[in-house]
Amino acid sequence: MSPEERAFQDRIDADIKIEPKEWMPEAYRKTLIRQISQHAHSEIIGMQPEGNWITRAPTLERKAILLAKVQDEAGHGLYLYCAAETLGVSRDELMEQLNSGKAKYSSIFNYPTLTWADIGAIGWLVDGAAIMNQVPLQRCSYGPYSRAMIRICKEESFHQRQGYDIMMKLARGTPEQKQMAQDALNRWWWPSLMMFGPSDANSVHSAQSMKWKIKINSNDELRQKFVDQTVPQAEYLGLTVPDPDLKWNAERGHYDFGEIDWEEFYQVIGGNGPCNRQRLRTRVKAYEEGRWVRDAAEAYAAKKAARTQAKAA
Amino acid sequence: MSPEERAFQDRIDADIKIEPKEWMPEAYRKTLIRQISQHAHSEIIGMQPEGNWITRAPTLERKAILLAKVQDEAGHGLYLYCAAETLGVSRDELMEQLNSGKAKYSSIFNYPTLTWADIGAIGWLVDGAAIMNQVPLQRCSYGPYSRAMIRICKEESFHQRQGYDIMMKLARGTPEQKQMAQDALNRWWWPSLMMFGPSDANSVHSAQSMKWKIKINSNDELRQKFVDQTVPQAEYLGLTVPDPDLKWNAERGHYDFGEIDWEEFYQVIGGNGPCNRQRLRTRVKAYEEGRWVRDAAEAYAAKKAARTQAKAA
Amino acid sequence: MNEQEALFEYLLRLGDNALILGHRLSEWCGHAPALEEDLALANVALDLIGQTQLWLNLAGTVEGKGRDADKLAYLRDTREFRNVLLVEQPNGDFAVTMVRQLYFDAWHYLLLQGLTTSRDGRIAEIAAKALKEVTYHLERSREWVIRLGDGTEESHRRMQTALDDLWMYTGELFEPDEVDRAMVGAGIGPDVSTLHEPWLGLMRATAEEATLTLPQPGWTQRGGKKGIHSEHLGYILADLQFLQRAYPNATW
Amino acid sequence: MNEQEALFEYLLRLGDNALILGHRLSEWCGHAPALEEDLALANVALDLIGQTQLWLNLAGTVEGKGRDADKLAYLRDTREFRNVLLVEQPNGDFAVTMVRQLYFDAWHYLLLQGLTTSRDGRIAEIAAKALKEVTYHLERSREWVIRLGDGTEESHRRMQTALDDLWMYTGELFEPDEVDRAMVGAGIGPDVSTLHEPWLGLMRATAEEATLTLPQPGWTQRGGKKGIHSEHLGYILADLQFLQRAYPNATW
Repeated sequence: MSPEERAFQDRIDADIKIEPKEWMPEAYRKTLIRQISQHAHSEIIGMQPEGNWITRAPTLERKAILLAKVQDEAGHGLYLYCAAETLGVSRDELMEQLNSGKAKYSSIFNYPTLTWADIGAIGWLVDGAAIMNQVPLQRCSYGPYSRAMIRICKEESFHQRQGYDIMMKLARGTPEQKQMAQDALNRWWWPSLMMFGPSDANSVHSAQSMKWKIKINSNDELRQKFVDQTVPQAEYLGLTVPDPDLKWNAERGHYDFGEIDWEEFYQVIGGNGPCNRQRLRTRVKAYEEGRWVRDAAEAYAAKKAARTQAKAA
Repeated sequence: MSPEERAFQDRIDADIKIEPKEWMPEAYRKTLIRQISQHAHSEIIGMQPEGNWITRAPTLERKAILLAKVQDEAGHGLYLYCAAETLGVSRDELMEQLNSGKAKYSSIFNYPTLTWADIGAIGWLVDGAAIMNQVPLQRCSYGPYSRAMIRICKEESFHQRQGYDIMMKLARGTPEQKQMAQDALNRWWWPSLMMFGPSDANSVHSAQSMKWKIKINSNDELRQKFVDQTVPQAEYLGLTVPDPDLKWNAERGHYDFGEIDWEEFYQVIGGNGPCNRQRLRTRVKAYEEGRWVRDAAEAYAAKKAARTQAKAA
Repeated sequence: MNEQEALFEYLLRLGDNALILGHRLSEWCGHAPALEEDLALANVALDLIGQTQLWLNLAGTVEGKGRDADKLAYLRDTREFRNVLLVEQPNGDFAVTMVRQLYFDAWHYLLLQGLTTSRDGRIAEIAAKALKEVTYHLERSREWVIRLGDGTEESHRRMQTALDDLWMYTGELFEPDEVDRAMVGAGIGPDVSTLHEPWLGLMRATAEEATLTLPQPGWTQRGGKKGIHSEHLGYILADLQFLQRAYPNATW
Repeated sequence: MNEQEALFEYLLRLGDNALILGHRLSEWCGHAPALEEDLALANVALDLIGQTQLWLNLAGTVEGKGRDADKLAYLRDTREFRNVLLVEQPNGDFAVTMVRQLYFDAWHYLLLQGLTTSRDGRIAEIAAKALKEVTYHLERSREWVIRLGDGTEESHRRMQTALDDLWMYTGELFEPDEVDRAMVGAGIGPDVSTLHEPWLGLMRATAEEATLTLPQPGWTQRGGKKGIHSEHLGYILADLQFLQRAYPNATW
């Protein structure tokens, strides 16, 4: 380790935040860019499955809540792209990576939202899993990322409560509504567990990231925590978690749960989920169709600046 | 009158059909092309207001009937374009005239179909008025047009019965359905009366066309006939014709009816109906987006012909 | 029509305008030209949905038949909707959406201003709240129209087309009918015909700054206020109302 | 699942495939590239709607709960629909529509052929009638795919894209599940996995004549037969079912 690297690691070990203009190892920068932009992309792509129900939300209040939620996701995307930009990459570059299929985003958004209950399940399970991932990251070593996480976590926990509230209404509603809720849980449970990534044994990069404090807990730790938190919530709803192997292990003080279908996980990551192509195409279309608007806004700003300058001269 | 013109008129007076290859006055040809192509265009544009309800028809049977009806309209358009083509104008030329807004079509199709009852009202009233216009044209002097009319009239009367049947179901249905039917009658009544064209006093071209037997009855005659036929049908449905001046005139043996709002008529013809722009844009879009298909079909046919020729050689 | 019935109609118009325009704007969510616009369009849509709730709940109260905002929004068919034709027009490209918004916002702003002095305190109160929001809407749609009008050649062309295309739906906004007149008579709402000049003034100033040409007065499309809509509204309602229609006895 | 339940499911699949594909084709009405195609697409759609009625009425009879074809078509939500994913895919351009049609028609043809010898006479009878229609559908979609594949550069490119894009929805057609197996066991329907080779043969021959490249076997999208659809189906049903949902006690 070079003296610079040593000093850098010492700061991290002492829980001092790294700020944009400070020296940092190239690998730290690159890993962070990848991690933050993936997170940003996930927020952006995540707007689609939920956006799918805005025009069909069942009450005006639910519509407003959902719209506000999807709006928050756009906002989170913005914070995160800004955080990534402090590492010397532009939003346009990141968008191009997303649009070209080079960059990844959370695989969960490649599943379709088929019923209104899916909006509840996403809030409850997907945002729940996201928070589980994100809460520790509020303490991560990179200042801008840490601060973005603090803002995001506050809103996400709000979203999770709203999702749970939707599930509650359904679970206490008509038989069809209850069935809708159970069906959503059946479809979203396993993909939610997959959100924590491969099991620790197969997780690359983890050790270095943890040393750098840009990853705080291991995938399996967080997944266990999520299961432990969520199972009682499902019970409270009167819904059944679709895992025959799920049971409380008094000895461990945790729930045991069944084997994840990693084949599905890698297929969906690899582009073969139900909606991968649709999500990407929708994004690219929005981006391409918006180009003339962005160009015009830029041209106008340039004209305006020139005029101001001309006046000043 | 030249000897040719005299001979031509004699044939017409003797009820002998004029056929494509025979001599005819240029004005006869031009008037016929305009009349037949306007009729063809009306069939094509007429597919839109009814097509609007195919995906939303209330039962599978109604859906099939409506789809078949709109299909018939495409078929009528085809017969009529073919009849016009015998007069030395191509379908493409006529389509271009329609797409450019140069050619007219029946103004009635510039009104929107707002409820399912409109599908009934169009069948009953609009097709009813069309038949009233078309039945005499089965005897018109130009052979291909006359024969097209014979085929078309048979199908149209079928359509009219189906439309009336929809109205009947609604008029005998729930209070909301009955109201839907009445509302449709209210909106389609006057535009249907306008379908017969300006009153005789203001109708140009009529005298010559009648002499040529490409117009058999006057606008006002046909309109009166339509009113006389339709009012009892409305009564049978238990619906009220939206005309306070409507009453039976025993002396004339006809219904008297109120003044038509010719201002509206000329506005809609002139392009200012509720849907003129939408109808034309939809048509142009279909035509433009279909261009590559037509081009490819032509290219393929040419290749195939060349191959057959090469083989033969 | 007695005054209460006229008031009910009037409130439906206010609520339905907000509902349908909010619906259209919410269709942009996730498809906007930039993230900032996803946020901004959603903001305007949210304001409009909030206004919908206020107006339609009040409409339900005035009607006195136990219908609340949700019942009115989700259980009426097209012929009972009272929004102006302008707000139900399809989003088109961003130019169409922004011109539709400018035309509506400017009118909405002037109308709400008038409503803040309504003799009906409930209406004045909602109008005051909505006016604050709509002030921002108008500021924003003006800025975009100027920016895109005076942006690139392409954006200028698109904006001029949108300006021309939507013009015929603006006349309806300023044509008082018996409902409007009843409201003027009762001191509840302003005479919409008096809003035309200030609106035109705003439009002229905006078009000029945007280097665009304001269309000439011409034929007006009308009918929305009486429930005679374009063919677009039926499809909006099919989506909007699906769940309430498909699960009639459920609460959500 | 007992045999009757399996049969009900099986008939729903047959009916829903026809219903949803018929719906998609009917969306073309008035928008086709030429009048002849307006006629032809409507013809195919009409055949499919007719088949829907036959299959779903029989499904209702088998279920024995008093549901007829209309009730089944108009009053089930997405999760209860059993069509394959292929048929609910959006129309796209004419190339996409024609490739979707070819993929489906060829399978449909082979399946119906198998069903004509069903031990269930009602099914054999419907299949025989439908087979006649579908023979024409297949002929027509083959012709179009060849014509457009071997037409212009543009049409070739569009067709190749469509061929590639829809390929992943074809696997589901040939994957038997417990319902299919129960029907094979009962002598009611053919083993769909045995249809794959003949289907591929047809596709290869067509692609060759069309100068197109048949995609390689790859990932398969599945779920439709179990009611797990794409996000498109919900919007189809919102339109399809609007009137029946909005006016629950009416007859039409």
